[in-house]
Amino acid sequence: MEQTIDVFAQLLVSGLLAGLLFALVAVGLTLVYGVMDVVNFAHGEFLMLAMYAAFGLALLGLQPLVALPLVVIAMFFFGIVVYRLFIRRLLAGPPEATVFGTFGLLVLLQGLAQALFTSDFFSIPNRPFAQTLHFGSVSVGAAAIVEGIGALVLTGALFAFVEYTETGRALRAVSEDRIAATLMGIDVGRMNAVAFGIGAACVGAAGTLLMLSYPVYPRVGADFALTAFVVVALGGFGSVQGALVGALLVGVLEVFGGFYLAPEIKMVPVYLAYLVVVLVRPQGLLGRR
Amino acid sequence: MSEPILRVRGLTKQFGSLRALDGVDLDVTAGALTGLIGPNGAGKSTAFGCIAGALKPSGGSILFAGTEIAGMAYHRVAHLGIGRTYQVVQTFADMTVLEATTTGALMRHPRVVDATAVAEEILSFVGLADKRRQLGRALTIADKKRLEVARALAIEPQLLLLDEVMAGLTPRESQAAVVLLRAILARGITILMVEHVMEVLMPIADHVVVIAAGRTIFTGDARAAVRDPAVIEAYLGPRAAALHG
Amino acid sequence: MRRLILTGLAAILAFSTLPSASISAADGPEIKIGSILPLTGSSAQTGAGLKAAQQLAEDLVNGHISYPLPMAGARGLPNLGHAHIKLIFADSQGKPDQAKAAAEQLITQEKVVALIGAYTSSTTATASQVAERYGIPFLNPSSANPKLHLRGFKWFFRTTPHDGIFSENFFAFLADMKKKKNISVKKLAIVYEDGLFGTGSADAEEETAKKFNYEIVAKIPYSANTTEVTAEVQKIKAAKPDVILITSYLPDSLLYMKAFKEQSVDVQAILAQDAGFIDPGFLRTLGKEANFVFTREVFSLDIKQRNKSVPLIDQLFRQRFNNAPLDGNTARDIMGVLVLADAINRAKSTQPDAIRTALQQTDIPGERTLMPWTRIKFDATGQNTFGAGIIEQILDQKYETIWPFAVSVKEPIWPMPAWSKR
Amino acid sequence: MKTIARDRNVLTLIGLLVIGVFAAFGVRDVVVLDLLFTLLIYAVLGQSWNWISGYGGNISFGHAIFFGCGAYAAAIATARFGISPWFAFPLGAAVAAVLALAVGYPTFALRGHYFSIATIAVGALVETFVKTQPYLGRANGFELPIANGFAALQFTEKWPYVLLALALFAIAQAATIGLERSRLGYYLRALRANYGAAASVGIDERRWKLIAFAGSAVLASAAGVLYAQYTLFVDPSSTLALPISIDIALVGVVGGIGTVWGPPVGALVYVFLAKAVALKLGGAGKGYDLVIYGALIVAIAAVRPSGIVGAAIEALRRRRAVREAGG
Repeated sequence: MEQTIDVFAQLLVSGLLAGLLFALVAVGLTLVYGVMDVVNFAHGEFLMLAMYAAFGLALLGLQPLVALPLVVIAMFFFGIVVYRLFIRRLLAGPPEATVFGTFGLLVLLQGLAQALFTSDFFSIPNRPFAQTLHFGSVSVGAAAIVEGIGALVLTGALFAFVEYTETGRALRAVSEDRIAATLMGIDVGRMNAVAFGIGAACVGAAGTLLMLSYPVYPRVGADFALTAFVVVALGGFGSVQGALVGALLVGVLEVFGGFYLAPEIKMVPVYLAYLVVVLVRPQGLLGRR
Repeated sequence: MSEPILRVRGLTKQFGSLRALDGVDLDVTAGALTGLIGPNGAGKSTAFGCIAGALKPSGGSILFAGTEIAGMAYHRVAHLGIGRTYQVVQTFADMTVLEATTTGALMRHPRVVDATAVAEEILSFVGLADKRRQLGRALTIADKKRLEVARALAIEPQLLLLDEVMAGLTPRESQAAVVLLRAILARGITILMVEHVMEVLMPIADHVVVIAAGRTIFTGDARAAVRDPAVIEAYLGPRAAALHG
Repeated sequence: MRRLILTGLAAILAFSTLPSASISAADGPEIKIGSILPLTGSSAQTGAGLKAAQQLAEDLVNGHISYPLPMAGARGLPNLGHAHIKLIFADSQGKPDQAKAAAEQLITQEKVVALIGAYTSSTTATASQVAERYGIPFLNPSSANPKLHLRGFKWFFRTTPHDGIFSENFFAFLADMKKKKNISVKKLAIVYEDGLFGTGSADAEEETAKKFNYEIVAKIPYSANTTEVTAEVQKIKAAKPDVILITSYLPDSLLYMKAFKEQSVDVQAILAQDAGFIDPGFLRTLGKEANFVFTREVFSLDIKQRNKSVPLIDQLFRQRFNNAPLDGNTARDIMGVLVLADAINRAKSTQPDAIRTALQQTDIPGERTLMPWTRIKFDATGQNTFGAGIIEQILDQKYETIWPFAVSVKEPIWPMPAWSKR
Repeated sequence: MKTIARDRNVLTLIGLLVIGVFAAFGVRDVVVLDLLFTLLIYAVLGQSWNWISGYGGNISFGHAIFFGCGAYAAAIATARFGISPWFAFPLGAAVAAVLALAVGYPTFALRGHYFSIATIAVGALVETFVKTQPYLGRANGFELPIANGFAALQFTEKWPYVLLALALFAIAQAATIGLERSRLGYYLRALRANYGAAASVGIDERRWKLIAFAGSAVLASAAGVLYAQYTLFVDPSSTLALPISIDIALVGVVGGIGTVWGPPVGALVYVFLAKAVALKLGGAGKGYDLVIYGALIVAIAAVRPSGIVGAAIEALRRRRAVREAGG
């Protein structure tokens, strides 16, 4: 019996930590959606680029926590450039253009990564936070703790930014009513660019932290992105808190499903949860409207 | 007078913390033209959306020809016989005038040939026959509004909801529109018409309902409405006064 | 519209000016061998290495420098007037239907006398079907699916051991260890990625384990693109196996190793099927945490103890392919071309029947291969039954060959120390 | 004028079919016949995608699962039941339609991306399911038992396959021409243009899109049956996996969404590109093929979201407008 409880505790903690990792990837996606009404299907590929950047900096001797601000800033500008050159054009087209356009970007970025870096796996040498921490019967990797803290800080910071700053208020105004925001003198195009930049910056932070525990390769983004889409839909498109809650739910569902049902179908409860939420409460768990 | 074809009682609609409708009552007499007016932000379009089925009301009752339609799916309301136009025109951009009207007619006539024949007739009726090959997005504002009317008529409604069809028209176009409205009434179709400008309704409306701040403040004859103190206050008085009124 | 056309033209120009790999031209009569490889698509990187390896083998046969390998330095095929062999490559895109089309093209248009390929088991399956229909010998140097040779085909020959043989190696190793070190192993956990590779390995392991009366306490498939394996590892831990048999690609192998450590999964040994566990990233990422893992390998430079040409061929290959070392796939494909050239030479003819007969009579001693095999000799199904893998253990962050004992360079450490004591 | 344009579609189709039949009988070159078969299958798959994603405006990233339904139905019918693969057409169609309804029902009442994400998720689920079911061959897949003749839907020559693919292509094109003229076609176009206004004329988005999606799934499944009988090998990575879905979407997007002739044109471009990439860049081991496909989708999305045929139609329409204004 005691053993069962130990296993349960371990699964719960691991599931929550996995969920925090998903939250890390998902918050940027949900912000972009909230403001622009666009699901960036290339979000995972932005994550991949950030991971390559963090890996490159690690080779130059900058450990991820040091490289973090650099990658975040670089990804912010990358996001703005992508918006100005590409996403802006998509918004002018039919609604499905944003869906297949960002999907094309996904294929393009994956191909470029494969052409430039080959499909080999790279992970940073002399990985920091490699030790294991024990809390009673529960043990976790130090890297997972660092990543979890990073996820909480990032979610909190983003939430505070959106709620309490001037730009954040303008972003919210755009996300609530585009036309009204224009009438209020907000430059919607600029806000879109800022949102896209911040979305990319978030994923910059996520990618850098992820290098603590994961190798980078061209398809790495795709492995995380599908979960991120589900997380965002569960939590409510556009809701930062929702992304956190959705991510924790997905993490726990996946781990418990894997153990108590069968490992090979551990994603089934996650996707079923998505379909059920979409059917019953399309605005998501914490979504408005 | 006969039983009203549409009877709305205590209609409310909440958007988050904003209460857009706070108890709207209105009756629409069959075969007549009823005007729904009110100052900006009074909740006319919201009430309109709730009746048409585009919005789910938060409370209240909407009885159409004896059927409760509050909260019913949008397309089902159309099947019951309520057609509508939009304040900001919503054309099917890539369709020709004929195709867009045919789309409406397909509701009662599943075969495209039959629906096209009906659509041709309606386009002649609204005066768009010679433009039936043009794309919806290439029309003038006045013609786009006519197209919306044609599309709504194509579902052969009992009740036609018109949302500011007169707005933005030149005086001559307005006159033409009035002629069209009379012709529609002559076909036995009831009209509920939202207008911001009261003068437009005066000559044609049999009754008007005035709403302000989400409530019905006046029901009756159009000429009486302009003399009603509550209506005058709502339109001219300070906003604060309207809220208390 | 014009912009679109211009973009398209620019794209076409851009890739028409890129250098395309040249096919080595030879003088005199040529004997065409068709090679089907995944040159684009998801396995393109491996395909490029295999192409370079086969071209190296082609040059070995056509060249004059002799190595202790069949046909190397023969200046073409002596029995056919020193005719040069010429490989004609066709792209499978890693897709079964394209592999089939490639085989048809090579046979009907290029009039090749034999086919070699096609790396992934699914493409080998369809390409060899075509060869069977046209009656052209098909030599498969590197697909491991244990069913490929059991289809009753007349024209199919496979030099490489399949998963069944590889997994028998594990159990032979365990038996040897029982004799040598008196170890006691009863309960096994099988963990595998649910793709073609993992499923094939795991099925073979399960079958062999049953044959040798081991108890399988857990059999856990998982998707290779998972990002989290706590549930799987908890299941393994609860099953209390003596040995874990694991088949993974790199990212998932790292997840498992980290989780084994974090959850203190202490077993006697972890036996892995190459792939992720021999990727350079495995050691680079895990450092000393990777120590004591056993992995099956197809090839190792340690084979130089038996055939001194191994390091030389490795050098030649590095020169051709971005300094990449010779590995299990490339070494097997070099052997494939050499075996085929040897058979055509002995056939003294390019007639399919003659080549097939010569292939059936192939008998190359293990010392004349790059591989740890005892010999190359096909059984009635066309399978070389003398193939084997080797087993390496990571000791002091280096892969050391420890089995078969004949080519071993280090003593194995068994059991692996508990995670808490490392 | 409209009638002529309609007839033009029919005439083009008849013309292509005549050429196709001549090619099937006249051409002996297996490579050309193989290309032709691949082209026709991709054209059908692209058309299937076009029904829901082009006309319906709901982008599907999981279309391979319907293709897979047909391919697996053929494999199950022949390898497990030992019955004629002709039964695989209804079997695959039924499973594909049920899957389509399961994906579409929760998502069609919502905005487009819910559907797109669901297609990726369900695609992943189906792949996992097949990979873990011994009865479905798991990752190993099936080699179809060798047989011969019309009843067994297997031929030693290629021309019968090409003819069958041509027939399927003809059905797909004719159905699409019919779709454009039908109530469903009008409704899908209306929904895509403006779902609110569409509802106001009584169009039930969920109902009509489910019909379109089920039809689309059935079409893709039929292509899957032919593919399986042609390749005689079925496994998850060649019939169900995400890369196949991407190929299908690529064909649909490139040619022109929501047009009758977009998918065949897209298939032509795709098959040509795949061959060109393999010839020019094969062996480099780089992801250049992905770069080119990705760049193509990106360019089309940014410059001409209507695709090649869409752009051509727009250009024609403009020219006609200029001519009419001038005359």
